[in-house]
Amino acid sequence: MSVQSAAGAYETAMQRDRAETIFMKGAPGRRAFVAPAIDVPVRPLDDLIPARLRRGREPRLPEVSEPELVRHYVNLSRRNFDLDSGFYPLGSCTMKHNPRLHERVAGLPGHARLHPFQEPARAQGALELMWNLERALSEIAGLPHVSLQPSAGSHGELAGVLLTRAYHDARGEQRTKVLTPDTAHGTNPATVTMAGYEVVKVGTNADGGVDIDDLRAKADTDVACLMLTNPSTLGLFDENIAEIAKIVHDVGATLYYDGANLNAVMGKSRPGDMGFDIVHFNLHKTFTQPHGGGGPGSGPIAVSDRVEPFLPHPVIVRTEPAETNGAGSGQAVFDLDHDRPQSIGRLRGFQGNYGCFVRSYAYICSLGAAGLRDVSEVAVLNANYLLAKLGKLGVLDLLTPAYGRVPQVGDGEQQNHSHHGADDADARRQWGCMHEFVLSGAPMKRELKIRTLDLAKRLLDHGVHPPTVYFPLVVEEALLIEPTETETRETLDRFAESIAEILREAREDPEIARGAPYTTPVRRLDEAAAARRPVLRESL
Amino acid sequence: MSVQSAAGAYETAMQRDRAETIFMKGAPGRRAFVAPAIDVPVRPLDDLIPARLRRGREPRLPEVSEPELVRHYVNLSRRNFDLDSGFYPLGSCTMKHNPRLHERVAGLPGHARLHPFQEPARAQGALELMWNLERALSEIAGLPHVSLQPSAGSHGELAGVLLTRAYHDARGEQRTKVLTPDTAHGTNPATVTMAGYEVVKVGTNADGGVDIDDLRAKADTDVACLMLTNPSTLGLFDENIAEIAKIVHDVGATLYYDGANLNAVMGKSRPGDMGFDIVHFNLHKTFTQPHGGGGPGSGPIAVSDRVEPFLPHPVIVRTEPAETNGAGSGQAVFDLDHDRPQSIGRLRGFQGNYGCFVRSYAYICSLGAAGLRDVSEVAVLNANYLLAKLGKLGVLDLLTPAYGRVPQVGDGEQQNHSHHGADDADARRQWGCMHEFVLSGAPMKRELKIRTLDLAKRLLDHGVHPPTVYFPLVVEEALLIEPTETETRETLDRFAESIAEILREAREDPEIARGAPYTTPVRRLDEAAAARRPVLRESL
Amino acid sequence: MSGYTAVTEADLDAMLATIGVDSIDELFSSIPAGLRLGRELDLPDGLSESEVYAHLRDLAGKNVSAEDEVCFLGAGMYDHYVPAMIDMLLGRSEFLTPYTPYQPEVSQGGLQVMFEFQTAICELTGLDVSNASVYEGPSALAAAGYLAKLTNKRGRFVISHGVHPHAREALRTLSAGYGMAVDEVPLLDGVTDADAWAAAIDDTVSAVFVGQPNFLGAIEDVAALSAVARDHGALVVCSADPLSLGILEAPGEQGVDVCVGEGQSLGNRLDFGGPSFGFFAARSEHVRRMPGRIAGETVDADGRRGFVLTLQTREQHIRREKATSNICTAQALNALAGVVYLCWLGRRGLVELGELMVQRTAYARDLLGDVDGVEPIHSQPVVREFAVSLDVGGLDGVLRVLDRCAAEGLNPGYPLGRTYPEYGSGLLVAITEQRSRADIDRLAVVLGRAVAAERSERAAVGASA
Amino acid sequence: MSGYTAVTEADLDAMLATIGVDSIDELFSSIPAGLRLGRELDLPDGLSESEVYAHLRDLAGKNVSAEDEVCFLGAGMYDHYVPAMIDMLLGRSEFLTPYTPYQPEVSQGGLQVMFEFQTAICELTGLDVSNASVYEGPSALAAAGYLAKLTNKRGRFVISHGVHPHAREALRTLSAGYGMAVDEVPLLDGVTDADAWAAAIDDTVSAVFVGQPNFLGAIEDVAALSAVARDHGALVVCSADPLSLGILEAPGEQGVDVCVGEGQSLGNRLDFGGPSFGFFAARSEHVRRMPGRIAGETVDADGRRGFVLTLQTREQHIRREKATSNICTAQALNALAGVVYLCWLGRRGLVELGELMVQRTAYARDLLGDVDGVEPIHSQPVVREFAVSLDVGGLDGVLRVLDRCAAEGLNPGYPLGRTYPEYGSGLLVAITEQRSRADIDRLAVVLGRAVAAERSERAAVGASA
Ligand SMILES: Cc1ncc(COP(=O)(O)O)c(C=O)c1O
Ligand SMILES: Cc1ncc(COP(=O)(O)O)c(C=O)c1O
Repeated sequence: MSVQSAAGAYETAMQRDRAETIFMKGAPGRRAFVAPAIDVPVRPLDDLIPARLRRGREPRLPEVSEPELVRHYVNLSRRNFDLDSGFYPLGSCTMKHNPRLHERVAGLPGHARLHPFQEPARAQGALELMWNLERALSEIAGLPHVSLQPSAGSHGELAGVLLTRAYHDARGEQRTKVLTPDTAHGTNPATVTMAGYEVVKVGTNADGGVDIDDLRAKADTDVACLMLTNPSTLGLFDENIAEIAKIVHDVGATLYYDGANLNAVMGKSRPGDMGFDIVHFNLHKTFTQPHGGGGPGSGPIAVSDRVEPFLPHPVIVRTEPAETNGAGSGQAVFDLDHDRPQSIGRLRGFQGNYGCFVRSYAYICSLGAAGLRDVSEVAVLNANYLLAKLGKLGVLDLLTPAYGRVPQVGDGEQQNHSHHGADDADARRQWGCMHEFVLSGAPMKRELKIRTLDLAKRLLDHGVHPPTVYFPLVVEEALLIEPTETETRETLDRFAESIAEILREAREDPEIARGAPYTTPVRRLDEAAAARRPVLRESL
Repeated sequence: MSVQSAAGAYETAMQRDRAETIFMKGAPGRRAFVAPAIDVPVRPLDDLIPARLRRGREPRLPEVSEPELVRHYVNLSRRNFDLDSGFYPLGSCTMKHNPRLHERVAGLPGHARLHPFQEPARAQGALELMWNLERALSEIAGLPHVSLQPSAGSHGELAGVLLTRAYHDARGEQRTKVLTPDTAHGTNPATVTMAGYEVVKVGTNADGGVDIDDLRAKADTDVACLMLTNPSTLGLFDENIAEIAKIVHDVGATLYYDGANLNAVMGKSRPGDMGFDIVHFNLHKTFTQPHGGGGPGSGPIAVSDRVEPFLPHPVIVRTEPAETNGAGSGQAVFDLDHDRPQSIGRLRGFQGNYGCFVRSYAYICSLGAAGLRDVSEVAVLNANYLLAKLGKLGVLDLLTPAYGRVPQVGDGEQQNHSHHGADDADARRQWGCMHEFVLSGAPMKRELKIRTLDLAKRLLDHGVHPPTVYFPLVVEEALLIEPTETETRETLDRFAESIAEILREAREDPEIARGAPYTTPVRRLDEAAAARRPVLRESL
Repeated sequence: MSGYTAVTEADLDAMLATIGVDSIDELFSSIPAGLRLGRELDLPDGLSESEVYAHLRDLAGKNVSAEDEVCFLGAGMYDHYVPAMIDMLLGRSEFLTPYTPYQPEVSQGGLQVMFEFQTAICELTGLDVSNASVYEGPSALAAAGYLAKLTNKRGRFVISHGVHPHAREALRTLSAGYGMAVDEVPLLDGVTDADAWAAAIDDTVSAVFVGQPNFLGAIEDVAALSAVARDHGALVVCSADPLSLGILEAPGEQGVDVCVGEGQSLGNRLDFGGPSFGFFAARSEHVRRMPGRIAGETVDADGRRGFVLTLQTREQHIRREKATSNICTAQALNALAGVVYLCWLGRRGLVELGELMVQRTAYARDLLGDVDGVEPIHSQPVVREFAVSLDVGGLDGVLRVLDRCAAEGLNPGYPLGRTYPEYGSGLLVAITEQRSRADIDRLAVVLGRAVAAERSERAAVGASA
Repeated sequence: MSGYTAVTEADLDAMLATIGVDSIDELFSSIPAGLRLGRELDLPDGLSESEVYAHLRDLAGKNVSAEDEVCFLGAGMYDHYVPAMIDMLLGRSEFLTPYTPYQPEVSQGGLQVMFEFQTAICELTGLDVSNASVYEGPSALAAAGYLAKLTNKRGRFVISHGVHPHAREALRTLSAGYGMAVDEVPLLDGVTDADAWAAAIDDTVSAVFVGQPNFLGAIEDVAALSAVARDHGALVVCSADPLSLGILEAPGEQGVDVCVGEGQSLGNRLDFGGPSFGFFAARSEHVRRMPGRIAGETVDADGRRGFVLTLQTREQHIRREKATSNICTAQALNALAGVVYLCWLGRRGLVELGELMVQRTAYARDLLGDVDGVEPIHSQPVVREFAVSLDVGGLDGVLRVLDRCAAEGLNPGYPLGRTYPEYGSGLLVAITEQRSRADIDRLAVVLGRAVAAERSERAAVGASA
């Protein structure tokens, strides 16, 4: 019997449990919360708050006991796939292991119950931690100044573009355009618009890099900024970055580094050294803040001297022991500086997502300089190994690497290759990438009649999370695969074999993939229907 | 297609993942642990520990990275059924909700990182907590003195019988026998033997209580003790308890209360008032210490004055503010008293399972006097409701209640019944119980050709944990069902319907139950094979 | 090698051979030599887990948290008790470690949580639709401004001076890009000056913004304020304290178009300011301009109920430069804490907690009113927070009072002078269920003592001068 | 009603009606009137979660834990770092809340953990079989005694005075029931006196017991001690520190029949003494007399590998009065922490950690040796703990020294005089990976200062006398 008919005939336990929201459970009068006794003289509510300002109809929140509540959410949690259960090679998201140490230290009451308005004198530990984190990020980025305030990558982007605007304004220049490559992540152009600029797309060349001629053509004095990620969303390092920086700087624009792909180059190459003026970090990617099902994140920015005056406030300042006037026994003193006349202001409340800072700082402390370099080296090693493994399994004919062909012997660069250790011709690598790579499912779609989406859904039945699909847009039927450094070789092998197995299966019966998934808590969901008649809340 | 054949044809995702122990994973050189640097001058090991005392071959522990380790155990955890996921009416085990507050407070460093040999002066919080818990348990048991030392119920039993021995020894009496009813839990007779006594069984009468005549016949001056639980393991309160106590005390023996069923009578009736001399508590049952897959537990004991001198040491003593000679600003001072000449000594190291004390003390603080009474009232209500519900579904003809028939109108006791509110004859209850009840699967086995074991296994496919089966031994094909007070009426209804559904299904096709379970991570396991050729460790 | 990576010597050799290179460096050959960092990063060496723990514990020890002192600080984030169950759920790998539910079939847990969250927020605010969370409170208010701008293309915002100062500033910062004018309306006896409000609003106004309760703890007459704005076709945005909404009329019933707010007080820790979450609810006509993720109901291939991310044509990954917002990663885990907290309180608990705060706050307000040198700043009704003025000559005096109280293990509140120069001697005092009557009584004593000490010292200085 | 029960008024009425009674009281009618507690229990009223948290936090605050001071206490339980991952795993409902795996098909997680635990303990001890845990260390040793008694029916135990005092006492207490004589063999220069040992052992001895390292931290020549006992057909029981077994020869290689021990140092918290776990491993010939749960491998109906509780004919629920032990609920969760900890350390980590302890302990021992008024108690090799004597005139002096050190935030160790009168001035000092060289240097300074102060004070008193 085919998997499909079996699936139809047989529901797994989870599939049998139909989705019931917490609003459908419980009974009037049930409660988990027991209120502390009112220990003060009780006064009539009307005397305290006039009835007309008070609530008419109370919110219809659920009424459940604590055991009901716990069971509901524990069982709900099992309907998620997660990183602690299996491989999660979601490209551009850096789904690396989340050490539990970070949850422990972030949960220490001295961090977790610290009020954001606590006087700096009584929050010295927090400010010292933020200072240390800023210094570490500055060193990693190769840029002198850091603001931890942005809440996530795209928030950092917005900060970056607003900084660019402030920078040009200060110089009395009115610029109107921001350049983004057609490979850019959606947040880049979206950010540009929110910052009041016009988006101008720059093309991609045959090597997957920025099309220099196109860039030259479009780079004029109306251009405020070029937003780039390097390695790009194709997982390739743009070898022309120096030239690109020159072109951009020559027209007086800033160069913005989207740091989502920083996991490829830590300790290997620094955006600041490449010529970038502004960098955002995704602490929830490179620095392993758990992704939480879609946040929280944190998107600190690092900037060059010329951009520094405009940084969001407050800024953390450190007074050296010497200078401290008796404030603390030979200890440096930290403070928050709000007096920043040229600052773009605040992007949000308070000092940013401190809880994320604690985690990422702990991560940096654990790894140290060598450990961080190791991270990028192994991240790149794992990606290249997986790519090569897929090649060895003959998968790359149906899933062709986008760009990334490695120049072969003869075309300079690789002479050393001739001194190759295990020197068998076919061991010579054909394809290369940084920490992630893009495959195109176009041939698969043509020959096997299954789409990248079908492949992704069938992977779910193999117990792995699919890669990012249909991004970047420049690649047809794209699969963006990022294994990260924390996966074992065995896991990469299993994944490669799953892909090969699915393609083999599809050659025999494409319906299986088209009907996938079968073993998940629910089977393939109708997203079109959801958008057609939106049901966005439980009806009570 | 029948469930079974579908099951054969179609494996769930979990079933597809075959059991692989951690010893089969990883690779030489992998590690999760990073050792702190050796920060002292390193000396040759031979100078410190002669080679002949040192290890020849290092233990072959696994070599895995932290992500591998986390995934292994997170995935393993999903192969358990647990109380936070579903109904767990395991009779005699009191599987009540485990509040997470208890894990939080037990984890506070002031409790969790307190060394057991910390000087009492610097462990006042711990000793105060233990003192408060002792006082609360004393009040609940109705006996003046408490020792928290025993590690679990059976450890408490052993303490109790050894106390009995010490008591008789002190009075120069050599007694040789201990009485236990045939309904007793296995730990009772096992304990008696370990304490060097001979076990003498006492029969059960028609009402499920102790056979008084048999007791009289066997109660002589060779008898050191009678061990009893009340309500009994049949879930019935022995109405003759006063008379039983008299018989036992008249021959100079002690009366021991197995507290595993205390959840039925908290704030309603007290063992001390019933005439018991020694009581053990199962903090992991009545006082909701999580069961942990088989521990940890805690088995404090409460005793009468005449047994007190023999209690295990140390004993917690409290010095009132008045008496304290400047020790603490008007505060009572707590200490550990080891100077107990008549003590039976120690049962274990240190002061007992303090971590469990913290949890159970928090539970008592949360509920208070009224809350604890509520616990027993609802526990008994839920059990009786479930029993009645099963009756309404016509299940009790195939699964007959053991004992527990309620005297009907006319036989005194229940006159008030005639004033019954919704007074329809068939609403008159036939069966009664305390916090749990026993059903016999004998008729089901006869008529449907499925055993209690098959019913239990089929329940697994319904997503609930089966009740305790084949205990107590006096009931053929026994099912011991304890819903606890923390379950909702809806859950009890669903469970009753599952039972009815399984019986209906079995009438059509008993093979389904006999082949069950189908949806569990593994299907029915061959326990006989395991015992025949024991494989007790992974072979490396 | 850290314990987080797994490449052994043997692995490395095998992997390099499979790839067909001799060394890891070769894999980085596309980085021009000149741009390679020829050295190790200038950072300390790595540490073992126990050492890192010790270091971060020591840093934590240099902070005075609400665990260490009796804390009456509020001003936007509140020291409410976070039920232990929430830590357990947030700690579950299944909630903690996945990312945005791009693959709904294996993300039903997270998606249903979003759907439940949206339902709870709609109930709380009395509005039709909610998204699944935005970053936090102040940026949520700014996001509402962007929605208004997309809606009516007008060029001016009017905001009450009672709105949280961080939110007012975030609105200015984030609307600067698209060139908005932002006018503020002052307060009168603690609430938005109705006349100035009316005067400030005309048909050029894109949206108006009000805080409920406002920064001084005072309850605004939102219905009245909305009416004025609606007459001029401006959108009404209310930034509300979610825990006050068990007591206060639902914004949706008061003519509000968009209700946003800071979600921290709903089961989230203080965390020195984040991460928490912002909520964003609106009337249904605005749904296609809302920012952020939205979960919707649908069915699977076999007809089972399920949930997916929907209305994605609003979002950056589909619409790119035409998106209604650039937000991508939001605050899913914090929103989970929020919805679990609301379910934990439950329908009655939300009201009971509100009433407890109202009663204790009234008690505290009266008690402090009787303290020498402490004067009320306004007479408006409040829910959980109130403003007083200390007769200590301005912000510096207030800060010294805070130091004196800190020495006694108590934090009396937020020094208003930091953000409201006009209330230079102001102190904002917040009450939660964790501040018992005994704590409040102690507040009166300790604050009274500190104010007295400060005054006599200033008197002394004055005399000697 | 607490938040843990769910019976609403409506539920109650419906349930009583279904049952066919008018009131809950009726359900208790089988309790004779005279035995019903006619009043509420004399206990305080219930509290809300935040209030209970505050109360237990205040109690915790009255303790000085290893988080608060630099702690060199050992003597059976050690302040090792517990990796955060273990808290996460133990906190997972799937491990925390089920009971003993009576239904193996839905308990494969717990059963496989037991199987892995047994494997790890066998590797550690060098013995053939292990059970899945017993209560803790001292009672584990007593349980080994019971196994010996069942094995050879002899009537006498011989135990080294170097075995943990709690274990020696538990053996006496728990063997009193079955009437065992227990003889102790004294120490000579810190280890079991070989001649006295030989003299004490004859053919009436059921089992002998030795600690490795012993209570004074000294490494015993277990092989030599076993040989004597085996010659007389006595079982050899060794109580070992599991974390020392990365360095010390495996008991299984030294003629030991049963190796037991306290498992706390393997990933378990101090918890003021419990819960932790005891391990129990033996030669295969003893397997059918072992106490406690044992997991075994088998297959399911489709041939899949699986695990079950096995050899249950040993156990109380099957064999009742003929059981080899009465143990039922053991320490499954703590044993889980133990096996995860061992896997976290891994094959190399176990050895590295052992070497770190050996080196730091040697350093500390030398350093303290140079402190005035501090003398070594023995010269034996040690792994992680050593005994010194303080020239302060006995236990009271030592206790005052502890008080002085405590005032400086340091706990120098265990006052041996509490359990070894012959070492009235003794101090037992333990080192873990959490005690850095800096901590050890501080120990030398602080202890030195405290001893000096105590001596001068005694001198003064002496003089004035
Ligand atoms: C390339 C790239 N840029 C920017 C972002 C936006 O980051 P965030 O989701 O933290 O806002 C992402 C992450 O989704 C990304 O992959
Ligand atoms: C009736 C009865 N007595 C005694 C015990 C033994 O308690 P423990 O498992 O805590 O040793 C149990 C629990 O299994 C029990 O149900």
